[in-house]
Amino acid sequence: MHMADALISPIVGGTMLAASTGVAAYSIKKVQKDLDEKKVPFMGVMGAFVFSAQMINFSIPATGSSGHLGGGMLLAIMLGPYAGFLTMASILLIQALFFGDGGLLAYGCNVWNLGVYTCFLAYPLFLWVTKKGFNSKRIFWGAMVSSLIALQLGAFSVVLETLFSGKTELPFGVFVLLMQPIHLAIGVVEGIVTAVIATFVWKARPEVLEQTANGEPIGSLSIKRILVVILVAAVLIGGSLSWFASENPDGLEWSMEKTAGSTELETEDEIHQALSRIQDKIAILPDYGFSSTNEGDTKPEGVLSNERIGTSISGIVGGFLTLILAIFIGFLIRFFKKKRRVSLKK
Amino acid sequence: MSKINNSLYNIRLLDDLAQKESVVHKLHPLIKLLTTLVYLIVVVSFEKYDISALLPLIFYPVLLFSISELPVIPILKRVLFAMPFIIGIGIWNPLFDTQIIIVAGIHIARGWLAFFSLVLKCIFTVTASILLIASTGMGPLSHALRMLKVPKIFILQLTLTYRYLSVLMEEVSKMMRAHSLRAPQQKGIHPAIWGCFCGQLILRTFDRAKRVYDAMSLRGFHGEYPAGNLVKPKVSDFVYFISWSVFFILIRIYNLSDLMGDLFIEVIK
Amino acid sequence: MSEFNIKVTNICFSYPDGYEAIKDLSFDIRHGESVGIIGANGAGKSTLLMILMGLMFPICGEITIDGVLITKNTLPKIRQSLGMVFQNPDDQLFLSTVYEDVAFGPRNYKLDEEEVCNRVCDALEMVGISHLKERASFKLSDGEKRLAAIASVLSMQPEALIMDEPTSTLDPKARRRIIQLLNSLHHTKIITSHDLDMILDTCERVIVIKEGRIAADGKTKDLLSDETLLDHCGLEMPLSFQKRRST
Amino acid sequence: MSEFNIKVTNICFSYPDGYEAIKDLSFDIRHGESVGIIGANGAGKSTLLMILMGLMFPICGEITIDGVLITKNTLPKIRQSLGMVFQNPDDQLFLSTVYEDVAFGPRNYKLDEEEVCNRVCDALEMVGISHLKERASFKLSDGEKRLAAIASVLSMQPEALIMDEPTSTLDPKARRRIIQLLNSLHHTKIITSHDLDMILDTCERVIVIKEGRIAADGKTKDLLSDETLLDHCGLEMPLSFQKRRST
Ligand SMILES: Nc1ncnc2c1ncn2[C@@H]1O[C@H](COP(=O)(O)OP(=O)(O)OP(=O)(O)O)[C@@H](O)[C@H]1O
Ligand SMILES: Nc1ncnc2c1ncn2[C@@H]1O[C@H](COP(=O)(O)OP(=O)(O)OP(=O)(O)O)[C@@H](O)[C@H]1O
Ligand SMILES: [Mg+2]
Ligand SMILES: [Mg+2]
Repeated sequence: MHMADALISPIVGGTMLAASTGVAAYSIKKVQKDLDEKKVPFMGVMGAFVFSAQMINFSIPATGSSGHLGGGMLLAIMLGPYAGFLTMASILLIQALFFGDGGLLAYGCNVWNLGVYTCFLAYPLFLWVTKKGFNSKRIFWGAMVSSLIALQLGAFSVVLETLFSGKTELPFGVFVLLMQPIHLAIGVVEGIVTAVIATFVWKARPEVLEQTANGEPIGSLSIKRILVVILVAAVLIGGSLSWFASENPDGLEWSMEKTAGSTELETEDEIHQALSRIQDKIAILPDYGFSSTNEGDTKPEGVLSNERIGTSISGIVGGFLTLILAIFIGFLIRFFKKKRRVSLKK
Repeated sequence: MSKINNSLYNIRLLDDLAQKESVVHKLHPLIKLLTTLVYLIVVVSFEKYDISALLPLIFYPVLLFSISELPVIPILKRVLFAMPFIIGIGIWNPLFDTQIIIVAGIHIARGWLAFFSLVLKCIFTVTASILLIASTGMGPLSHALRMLKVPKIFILQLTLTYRYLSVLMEEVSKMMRAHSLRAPQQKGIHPAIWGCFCGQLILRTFDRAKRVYDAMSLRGFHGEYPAGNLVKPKVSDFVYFISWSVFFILIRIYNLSDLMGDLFIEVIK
Repeated sequence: MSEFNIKVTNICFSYPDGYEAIKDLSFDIRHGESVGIIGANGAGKSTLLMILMGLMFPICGEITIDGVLITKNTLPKIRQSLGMVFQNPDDQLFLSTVYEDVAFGPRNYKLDEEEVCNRVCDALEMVGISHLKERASFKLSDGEKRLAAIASVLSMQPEALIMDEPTSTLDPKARRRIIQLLNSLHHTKIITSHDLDMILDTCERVIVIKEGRIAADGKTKDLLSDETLLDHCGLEMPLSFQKRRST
Repeated sequence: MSEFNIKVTNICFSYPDGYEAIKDLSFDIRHGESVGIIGANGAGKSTLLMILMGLMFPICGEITIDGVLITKNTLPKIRQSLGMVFQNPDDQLFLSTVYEDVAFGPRNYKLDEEEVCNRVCDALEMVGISHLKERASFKLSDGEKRLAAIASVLSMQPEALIMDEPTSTLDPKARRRIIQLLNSLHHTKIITSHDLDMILDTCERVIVIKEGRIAADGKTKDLLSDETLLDHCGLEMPLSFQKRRST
């Protein structure tokens, strides 16, 4: 469920990057303050572990499908919230760079969706469930509940970020219905897997879990502080995003009008109705559209300007020319480089 | 199994490519990072239905490919691996955005434009990111991050994660190989021993973390690592950055495809 | 035990990054033969063993085992008769105790628990680590790990043993024990090692690999006393052949 | 270089699970001496080296280096003068390139970049892998990794070198190269190995360990030709001392 660069707008990406950077800066401060330096290599190697554990698929009985570890919760449990968050951040950076999972612009979104919820909202839940001491049952339920919640929040964020970026036409309701149930299932798998590994570690090396749970100053006070931080961030983000969400379509229309030369100002709904009416018409009268092919510039009245959306004849012709030119230049450069190398060798 | 080998191969490949010595490889890593960021922002800032205006941005990856002499096919393959999620979300556009428009005389739902534009953006952004790492490498990139004042502790941890990524993945792939040899008839790892399998791996991970820490502390590590001098970008680096940025912004403002198309039609007439 | 011949014809192999590790290798191994494969670091020995086990497929050429061509479909059956010991025992032991690890193979063949127990005890006995049965595999010393890895393969009762450096990190006694064990088994054996003295003690025949090609193939004694050949391939005569130099 | 003596007095050590790995060991190592530590698998050699480096603390007894007792407080200073090569080079090379790895130690001692560069180049030169400077450490072959690990220790210019099986997994040629390197260095050296021929070539003195206790301590040539002693400790004479047995 990594957000991709292509799905977000620069403003959403930038805002989320700023928010995540804030959390990261705070975590680094915390980690540096009360950290024995032993943790740095531990974080690094644990990050590598989560990365490789994600590759170990196991068969889910009776379903014919397979599952694997996601890792955010496990990192929090093993390393504590701050170190866990930073480790998640570096994993995501490597994934963005090497695998095209997510991307550099969407990096902030991904760190937020996969790091903040697990380490700062769900992990305290895990601590709460296991506060009377660890046993297999408490570890299981703690891991299960926190994984479910973290994944639901993460998935919901993906929905919001995508919608605010205005890159998809998927209605909010449908999108949510698509994402949340899938991530409920994924959350269950994640919970089980996290619980299995955490229990194993607790049995083999109890000190790892216990030190983390005791050593991290996520007391009641810190939880409050974290919640305040998250709340403030949420308000800020929500505010800027909703501003953007309300601004953006207008901006789009405005630019459409400008290029299309139409002065009529309509609300979104009106346009939509008008468009669907026209659409019906077009469906009945297929000839209607051919008028635009006669002349590059004439456009059917009432239909959105083809020019603007890049489908005018010159747009299409130009697009192809661009492609051909670009590739031609590419080959030309390679050709000359090769030639030069050959002559150099001689 | 094949997935992990694939990932290992991918990391190895990009790492190998970063060792090449082209003009692009020699540029300052920070400059390349910033150029990539400007490119990404410009690509993503195009509106939903823009295709023709977006197309000229293809010059960036194409020129990078040819100047840096990076192999096209393997990198594009990586790009394809990143597509499914985008396609999964983008494919809903034609279903919900059914406004019909006419493109070259063909009636199609406007959503298709949005879909293709999204796919195009995805190809551009992912290609640009992979080209960045393939022409820079992880070491120099951490150098760039340090210049951006990213704290050293994060960079050290990033470096370690990256370093042990291939070590652990190799270990996993060998364990899975051993498993498949002694359970030849079975596909995947049985859930009953999966936990043990991962647990074993994590315990080894702990041990390794301890040994790595030991090795570091034997060489004087105390939580703070002075990572050497930073190299400043040269004038030519700035020229590279500025010329690309200007190009991107021009393309953002003027629809180059339209202009070229107009010109072409004029000439034909 | 049936006749068990391995026939390798003109195989070559490149790693995904294009590195050509194996270039046009051919040889035959008859049932019951024990063959040493030697060569410098990076010569391609481990790669060759993995191809024999069907862990990777050659790009050209073919391998038949007992007349059956190795393909995706025939693999599960073929692997049942081959047992491989990896270069690094850590890769081979993935369960919590030594017993579990050694029992893993037989259990996968759906043997009943009594039979499994017999096989495990026999295998541990053979390599001489019965006392480690209940120990956690990751707390063993390096040498003990290697012995456990060998036991985990023996318990599957394969018809051929393929071993990648079985004696590195073993102390001299344990090394000697493994040599004796190998000599007492009448399986087909394919062994790689940098310990040429061990090869000399266990294999009648040696294949010398240099940069992915066969540099020599013949009687162990002949090849291992041919100083120019060995030197040419980045090797040295077995230490027991060398005269003590003054220190 | 100052006088540099290591004095170990009656140390013992147990692992957290209660396993007693070292029992009452005492020995002295004088400046410039090169000492081999040998013993069967699980004898406690690696454990001893770790205690010498202050990675684990003995439960009783004490270690002084150059007259300074090893404690938490004196460790940073003491470590500056000791360099250890681990059994597994992967644990020792943790940065992206060979150069970075070799520079890690000097940089931690806050040397200026020019001095760091000099030291790195010298160290790489010494082990003969200058050409690998910019290579990624995890893509080296095993042998090259080991050489890089040795360089990463040499660049710190320690007064003593501590090495855990420096020649395992090397091909005979590479092994010979390491032996020559070790002989050309005049540091205090403590080396463990199962390759007794290597010990014979590099160390004047040998300490034999059996089940956590010293079984013998003396001249290499004397001890390594004492068949009953070696046999008693789970070892064997160096191969070059042994007559070829009939196969
Ligand atoms: N995954 C890989 N990708 C690319 N090249 C590889 C890979 N694995 C090994 N190689 C290369 O293939 C060659 C042969 O490797 P192989 O492991 O077979 O050597 P070897 O003879 O077993 O060496 P050693 O004695 O060190 O075990 C080496 O040069 C190595 O660098
Ligand atoms: N972490 C540990 N917990 C408990 N016991 C251990 C641990 N590590 C090692 N041991 C035990 O301590 C003993 C000594 O181990 P050590 O690694 O020092 O042996 P070694 O002499 O180096 O052997 P090798 O030649 O195989 O390297 C062994 O019997 C081993 O089982
Ligand atoms: Mg090998
Ligand atoms: Mg040891």
